[in-house]
Amino acid sequence: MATSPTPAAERENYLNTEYGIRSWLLTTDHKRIALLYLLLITFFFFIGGFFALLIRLELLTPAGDLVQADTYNKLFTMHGQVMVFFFLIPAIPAVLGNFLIPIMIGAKDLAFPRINLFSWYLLVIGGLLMMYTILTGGADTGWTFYPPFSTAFAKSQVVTAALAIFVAGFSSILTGLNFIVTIHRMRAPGMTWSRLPLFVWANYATSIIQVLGTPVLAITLMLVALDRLFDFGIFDPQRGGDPLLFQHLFWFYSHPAVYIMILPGMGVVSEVVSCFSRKRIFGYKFMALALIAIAVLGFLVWAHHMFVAGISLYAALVFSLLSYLVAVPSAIKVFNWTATMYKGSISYATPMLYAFGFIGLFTMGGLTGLFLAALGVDVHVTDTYFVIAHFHYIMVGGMVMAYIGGLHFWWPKISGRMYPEAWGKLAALIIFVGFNLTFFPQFVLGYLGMPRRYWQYSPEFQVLNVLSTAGATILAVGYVLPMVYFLWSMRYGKVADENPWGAAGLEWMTASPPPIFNFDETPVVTWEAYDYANLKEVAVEP
Amino acid sequence: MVGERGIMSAHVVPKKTYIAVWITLMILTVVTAAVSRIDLGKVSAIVALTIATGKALLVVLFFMGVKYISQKMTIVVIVAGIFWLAILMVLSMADYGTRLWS
Amino acid sequence: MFQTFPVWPERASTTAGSVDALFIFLLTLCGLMAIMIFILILVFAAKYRRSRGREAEQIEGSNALELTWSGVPLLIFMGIFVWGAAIYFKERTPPQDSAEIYTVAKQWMWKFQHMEGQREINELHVPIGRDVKMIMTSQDVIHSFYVPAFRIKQDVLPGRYTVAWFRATKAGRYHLFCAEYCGTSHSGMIGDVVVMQPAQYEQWLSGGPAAPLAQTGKQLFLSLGCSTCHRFDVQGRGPNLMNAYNRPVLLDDGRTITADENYLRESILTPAVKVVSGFKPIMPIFQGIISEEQLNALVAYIKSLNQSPEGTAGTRNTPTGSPTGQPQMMQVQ
Amino acid sequence: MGMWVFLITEIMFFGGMFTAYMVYRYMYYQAFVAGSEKMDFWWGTINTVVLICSSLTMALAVRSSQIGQRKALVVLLIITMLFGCVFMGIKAIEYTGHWKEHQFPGTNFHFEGPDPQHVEIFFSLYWAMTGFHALHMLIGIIIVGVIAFYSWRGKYGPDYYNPVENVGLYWHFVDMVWIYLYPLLYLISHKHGG
Repeated sequence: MATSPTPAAERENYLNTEYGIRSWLLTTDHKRIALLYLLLITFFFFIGGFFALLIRLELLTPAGDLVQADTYNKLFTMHGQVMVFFFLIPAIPAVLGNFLIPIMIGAKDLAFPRINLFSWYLLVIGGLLMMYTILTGGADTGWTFYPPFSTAFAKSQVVTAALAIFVAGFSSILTGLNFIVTIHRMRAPGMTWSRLPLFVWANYATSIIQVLGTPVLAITLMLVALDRLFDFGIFDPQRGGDPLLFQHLFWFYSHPAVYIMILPGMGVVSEVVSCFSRKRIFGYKFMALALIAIAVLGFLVWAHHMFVAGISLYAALVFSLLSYLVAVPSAIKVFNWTATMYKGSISYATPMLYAFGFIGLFTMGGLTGLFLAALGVDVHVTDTYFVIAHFHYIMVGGMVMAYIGGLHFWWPKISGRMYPEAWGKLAALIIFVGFNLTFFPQFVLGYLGMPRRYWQYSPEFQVLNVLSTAGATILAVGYVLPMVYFLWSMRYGKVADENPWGAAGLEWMTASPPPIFNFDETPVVTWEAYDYANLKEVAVEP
Repeated sequence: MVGERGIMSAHVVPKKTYIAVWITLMILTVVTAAVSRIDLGKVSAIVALTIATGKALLVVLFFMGVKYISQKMTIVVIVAGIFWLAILMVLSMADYGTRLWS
Repeated sequence: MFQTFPVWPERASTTAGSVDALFIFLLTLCGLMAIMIFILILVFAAKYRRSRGREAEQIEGSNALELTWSGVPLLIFMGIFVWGAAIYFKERTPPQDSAEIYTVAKQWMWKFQHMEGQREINELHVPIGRDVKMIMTSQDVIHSFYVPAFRIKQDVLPGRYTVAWFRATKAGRYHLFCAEYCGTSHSGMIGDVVVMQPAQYEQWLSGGPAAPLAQTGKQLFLSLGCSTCHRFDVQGRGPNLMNAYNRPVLLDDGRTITADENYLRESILTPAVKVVSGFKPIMPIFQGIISEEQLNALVAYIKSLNQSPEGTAGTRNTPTGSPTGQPQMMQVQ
Repeated sequence: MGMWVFLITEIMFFGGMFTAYMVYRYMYYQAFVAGSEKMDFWWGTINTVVLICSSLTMALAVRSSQIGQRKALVVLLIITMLFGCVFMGIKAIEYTGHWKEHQFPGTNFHFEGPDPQHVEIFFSLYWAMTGFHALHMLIGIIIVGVIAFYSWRGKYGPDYYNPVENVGLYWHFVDMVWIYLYPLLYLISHKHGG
């Protein structure tokens, strides 16, 4: 953190109020905890990204030549587990949510500040277990842990990986719990539900999923551990256990988990689009409702991951039908973002570029979801690169774009400094190009029939794989850039004032960086969300 | 827990109520144990689960004080928990229950 | 450096055509949808870019618009659902008179048993124009039988049968992939499906010396001692298996189920789970005693009893007679 | 409200196992009956009674804290703990018995009967469900102990009894899980021994 005297440091804020390791590791300030999370998940993002690069390099040629088959299997397993449980799921809620929710609702902190710190330590412990797993050889079950392979056949660190995710899961549950209670109990006077920014709504919907879904994953992984450690045989088909039961329980959490990742991203994009169009978000009520609808309906569709797994024909029909229902609120969101721009006053600052990217890529990801929910087509494309491309469009194209865009948007608030705008735009462009080059060819590969999790593949798939690997290297550059200039900007960036974007929202009405208790006095809210009509235009270079 | 200090309403339930609930719970336990010794076929499970749910309701309403709770939100939370468990069970059985259909 | 590369998979089964049709429809629909949204965004971004003297026009929203763009997509989605479901329903329902091939998957190979007795590993020969029903199980972990050119995929599970079917339409050699991650050599668990003209296929069939699968099953039936209890002449201690396959069977817990392949399988491996009404659970457990291939032979034999009293003819399954309407117990006497 | 939200995660945590139980009971009903016959009816019933009594003392403890009876609060919490310990003791006796009878799935399992495999699944679920329940009991006993200690130090009273109340909610929840486990595991068969 910036220790040299800066203009912002003349006033006491959460960064300069105390120094030293202890003041960070024992802090209960939600803003400091958010930064602790930022450090932790950035670390895991680059670990997971490193695995991804190795995977792409291996797939440069059809033969398995760079790493051994077992190593490859461990690479995609650890890539999945690290990215899903230690980056995607905590990213927006635990970093941006943690930092912003109390400020956005005009509170001093979360409802349970000590539990908040405890959640971070849980994620650290989970992370240490994960690192232990990786360093002692890793797990090779795929991030999905399907038995009986995971319970009876895999000869790798399955139990420690499961334990790592179990612990990380409780971190996620406690964060969700904290948010729910905070949003219910800690809103400033006048901050009614219908005045909440959509970012808060999005995190609220996410928290519901975290609280209700995660425990099912936790117990399921514990049952896998029991099978493995004591040979209980709960999922062992040789003894009458049903491996599909595992899949049901696993996807009951892990499908909604996708919404844990994407909903907060939708929240970020709503804030950004509204700010850089200088317009109230179009159809606010429907946007909030759609978030909750996605959270609820998201729990009714899990078995669409299992259409070829051997579930009953009738169950497949039911789950396919329900899957289409959840597509409706997602469509509503895309339409409303687009409509928000209509007759706006649009500037192309970096966060807005990420928001454009998000809408485009999320649309692609969402529309290909329609293919996968169509039973007849799903049979052909499930477990192929089509699925890989689809969910990377949602998770990386959607969620990571939103996360990085959000970091840019709130960076002045977090650090009190501006990031370099030109570099920001360049990085956004590189990421967008790199992403599409990486993942678009995978749609084609998938329809051609290349199965996922293949260490070596048939030569006719090579050209598309080479394109994809080329894209991945570009993407890697794109991800390193922001990290470099964010660090740079903490010392050398232009000092940011209270509200550099001219944005609406309580977080822009306090100093940058905010004081320890966020506001000098508790704000009283008398205006609606996204009150751009009554906000003075601020000169932002287009 | 910090945020909740003094927020919960201090509704003091009379001792008599608690003891009455306790006696009912004991009676229901004896009933369910006794009934289980009679072979009622498929009805057995229904009877056992109905009694268990009755007991659980008594615990939730009185011992856990939901009957006296002033915040509607808590009730929404509880109902949500039960509803989500129902989703898990019902939709899982949508698979298992129809596997033998041809 | 590179050969030309394909952008569309080969189409070699009847299913492939219908899947492609829906896929192309979806491509068109979603493509238009995506392009429309992208154009709108680009147009708005250009037309309403920030400029001096013009302020954003605040618009609250429009209920009519919201309802339209939830309702119309919902209707379209329902259409896609029905279309997709229709294809799937067909994929999951093998035609009555399909030729049957038993499949055992294991780490990391595919083993096929033809009714005629031929056995293959990682290579599957099938004729053009005949419905083929794959009856599949796994010896260890979950695998998945995937032939991209046929657009079919079905997970192969340990402990039970799953079924897939196809009708090949074009001679050639096609990829067979394992599509469910199964361990070290998952990507090596591949093979070829060889689709042949019927005449060539007959020729290929006649090449092998093997006995028909049902015949092997019959020998097992005798050597394992099944025939001491499951008798065809008089009432034995076990149900009479003549014409048992695919018939409704009354269980001792009062349920009536159909004696399909999975029921036969379960009743051989763990007979006490679903006991036929009127019989005692005295049959020994065969789980761990017979191999998956032997089990397949036994099942094939029991199924062959539906057509000929001796059960020796068992070449290919022909459709069984019209199933009786009401539940009927397995023991005939 | 925080505690309630936590409890619904607990509902879902046990809910995963109850779902597994439901599915397997549906598939292997007769094996479940056979397994249930090996449960000790009397120990199960006594433990149910013990837990219900502990819930009463816990409820009365919360009441004592509300009306500021410090001594009664401490005594009732200790009695609650004792009931909890009795429950754990009985559970230990049962577990020992099952272990000796080779009713521990996997490594130490033997069952005479037509369908031993699926009886084993019953026992897997029995051990998993009661095991996680016992773990919750253990945690409960420890927390009640901590709360009892602070009560003795006079930390809680009519104006601040939230921790006591939350521990009470947790304790009742764990009791409730047992209220379901009891009929589902012990009472399937109508000809139980003991």
